[in-house]
Amino acid sequence: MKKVYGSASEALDGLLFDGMFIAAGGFGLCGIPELLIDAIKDAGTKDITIASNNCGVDDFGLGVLLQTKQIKKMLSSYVGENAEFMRQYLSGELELEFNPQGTLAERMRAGGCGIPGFYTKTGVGTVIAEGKESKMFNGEEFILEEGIFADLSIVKAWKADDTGNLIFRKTARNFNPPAAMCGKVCVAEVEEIVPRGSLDPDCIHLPGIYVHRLVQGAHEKRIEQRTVRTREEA
Amino acid sequence: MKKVYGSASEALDGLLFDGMFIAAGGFGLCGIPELLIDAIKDAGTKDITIASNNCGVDDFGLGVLLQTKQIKKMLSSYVGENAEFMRQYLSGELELEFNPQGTLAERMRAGGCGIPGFYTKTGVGTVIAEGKESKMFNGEEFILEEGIFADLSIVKAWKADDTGNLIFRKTARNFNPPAAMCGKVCVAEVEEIVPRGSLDPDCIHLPGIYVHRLVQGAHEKRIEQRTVRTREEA
Amino acid sequence: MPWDRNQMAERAAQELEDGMYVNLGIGIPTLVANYVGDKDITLQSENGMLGMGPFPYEGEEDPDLINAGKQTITELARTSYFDSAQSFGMIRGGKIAAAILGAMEVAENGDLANWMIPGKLVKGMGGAMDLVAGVGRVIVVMDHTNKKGESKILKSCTLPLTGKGVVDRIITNLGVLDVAHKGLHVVELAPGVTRADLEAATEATLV
Amino acid sequence: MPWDRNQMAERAAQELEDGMYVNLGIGIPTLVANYVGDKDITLQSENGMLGMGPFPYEGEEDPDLINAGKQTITELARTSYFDSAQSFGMIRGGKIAAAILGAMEVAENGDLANWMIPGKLVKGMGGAMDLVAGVGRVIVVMDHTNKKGESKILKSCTLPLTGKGVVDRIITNLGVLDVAHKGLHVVELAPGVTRADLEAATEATLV
Repeated sequence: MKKVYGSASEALDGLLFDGMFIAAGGFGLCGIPELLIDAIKDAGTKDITIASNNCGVDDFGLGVLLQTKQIKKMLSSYVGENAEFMRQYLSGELELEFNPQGTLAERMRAGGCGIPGFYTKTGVGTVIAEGKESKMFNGEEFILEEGIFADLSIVKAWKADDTGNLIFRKTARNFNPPAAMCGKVCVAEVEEIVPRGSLDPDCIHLPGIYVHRLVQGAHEKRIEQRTVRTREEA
Repeated sequence: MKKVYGSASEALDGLLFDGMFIAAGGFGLCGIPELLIDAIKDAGTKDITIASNNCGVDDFGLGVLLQTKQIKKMLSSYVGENAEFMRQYLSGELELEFNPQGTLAERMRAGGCGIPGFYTKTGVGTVIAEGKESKMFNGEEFILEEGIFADLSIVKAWKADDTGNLIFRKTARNFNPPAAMCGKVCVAEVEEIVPRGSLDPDCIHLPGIYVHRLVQGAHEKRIEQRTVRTREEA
Repeated sequence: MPWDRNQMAERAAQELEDGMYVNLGIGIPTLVANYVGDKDITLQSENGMLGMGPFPYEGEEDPDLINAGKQTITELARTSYFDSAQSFGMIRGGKIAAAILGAMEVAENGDLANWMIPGKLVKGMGGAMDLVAGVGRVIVVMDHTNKKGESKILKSCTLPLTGKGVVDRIITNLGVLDVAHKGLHVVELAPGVTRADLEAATEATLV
Repeated sequence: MPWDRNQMAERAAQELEDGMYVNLGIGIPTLVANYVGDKDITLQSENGMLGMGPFPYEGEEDPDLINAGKQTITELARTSYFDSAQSFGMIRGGKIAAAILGAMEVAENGDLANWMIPGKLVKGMGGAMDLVAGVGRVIVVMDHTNKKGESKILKSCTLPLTGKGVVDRIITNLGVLDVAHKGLHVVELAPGVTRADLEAATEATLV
């Protein structure tokens, strides 16, 4: 069963449709599936709902799908880096459902684990709780959050083997595993595909069972906020 | 903040009390916290409730706490390897709450993640669903299972660094990470403690934040069912 | 002539397609692994492993490497390990394409009983309830009748259930049946077994 | 003389004890890391890291290594990485001993508002709601009054809440206050600040 595809566009072939629901990995511009995002731009798929912690910046990451007005709705925790996002949102062109960051991550993991709902303290007594069921456990109030079940997951890993086992690098792991788990189909882009047996089986971050298609490519990996200390400070 | 203790008994000092609730890692006899179990035997703590997938065998693992009648109740998915277990259970000396294996693992993880309840399909329409709330999601019925919050977690890992970061080996990982997460305090026994910086930070299976005390020791690691093939079959 | 254990396993192996991730139960289902041929099948062991290999050579047993039946096994080049919460997450989440399991009873509505006999020693359901609730397709492989010659395929189960309406296909020594609308659909008969033989051995409604 | 930003951070650092795992918010809370001295504190970055190190030297920035503020950082010998579900699992599960956060408003009942101003651009709560709901102890560090000189410590919050009844301690330029029964308990005054000064600058009830 061959999982490796020649390009991001080939890896998405047959999976895209207007009005679809996509879960995307990444935090800020770190660990985002940049090649797959560009391929979705090229495909011109419309009215997409995307669950992703952020929405990129104006000209990189999911921001490029805002420029082309392919996104109908976002489920995110923070969208502060993106002027076009704010313009579309304030003009009513774009829907936005704020999710607390941990709730968003857990909703993705829950969907991938066959859990349609779970209770959390996060957001109790805030606007996030409005319209949601609540329940007392041990004298404390919790709200019901639902699992996310997406049509497609797009994620970015560091390395894969040809069976789809993935490893991530440092904080580029972030939302990628939970996002990968909650889609009917998951396409992963990686920096390097290695032969099976090359990765330590005790250190696979995401087993290949979650990964249906793979593409290898060169990544820009743009830095959003370059902060440094000078040698003198050391 | 020193986490490393000289012996299993020292590592448990002050943490044990009659009637307490312990979550234990391990599957069968694989990856069980054998040194800590023996130390609990020596401490003589009584009326313990234990969440553990299995209950060891008659003379090894949690089975030794059955011999000494220190266990009041088990939360388990399978207890078939243990004659003394059956004797105590059938005579009414021991309480038993069967949990489907995945439900038990998820209940431990949920407790560790601050999730007091989640919905699952597992057990719908069976005795497991009796007395539990159910709820429809998308036309399908799910039952509510509650997070496990234990007084103490006892787990076994392969290696630790002195900050408590743990790595496990092969299928000895099993219930250890979720069990470690759901206790107010977690004590881990390991085969080797290495200096911080020796473990790959991308391959830590359980971050040290979950691990309060550590002890290193020699492990018997008994094999429950030695199955082999002969060279001729190759 | 009805199928023997190995022939049932061989027939069950036909259910598996290239690229599938599969969980095999104890007993006849374990034998299915011998008949997958060159199909690219990855076996899950629900205690925390994908890519289960064969038993080790004598002297190479590793106490840290066992399957869900607690037997020593080996790893493959594709193998990955994970914890029990993740393992059952992928089961519950429908990532495992199929489970091939034994059974004590199956009912015509797909109910499955394979974990306890009241009044006998109860060992526990282990991962069976999670598997039947979660995997994409549940295939039961078992003898058509019990040792007394009574049908194990019933109008409704008499034993406590493992799962309600969960079975998709039943493979027995007599043939292959699918859980269908209002009864079981006969997909295939073992060589020499007639429809009448099957009906005689089956309590459930055949459609 | 009231405390300046660095003195507030220094005072906040006194809240931290040896062995604690701590999450520091953006702004003054980030400065707290400069004052932990030789205490063994492990900093969490909620995007998936324990053991956050300082900014990298120029030329050593790694795009795969950022903090929750999207700034390039470094790792330490104790560092571990994990995914966002695990990261917020440890936050929600109470494994993080303390979060030190900024605020727009705090009420005397412990309500906290620090994520949105209606009518202004809304950027999102990020991980703030999870942190205040989950961590063991929530410590707010902020100026006592806003730019117009109005109290940010109120009888009840006017802005949409980040969390209800979540704040344990407030450290401002004027002093230290604890959320107590029926009001705020004055723990400490900054040098030269009198109780009368504090009362004049505070809308909330002081007990």
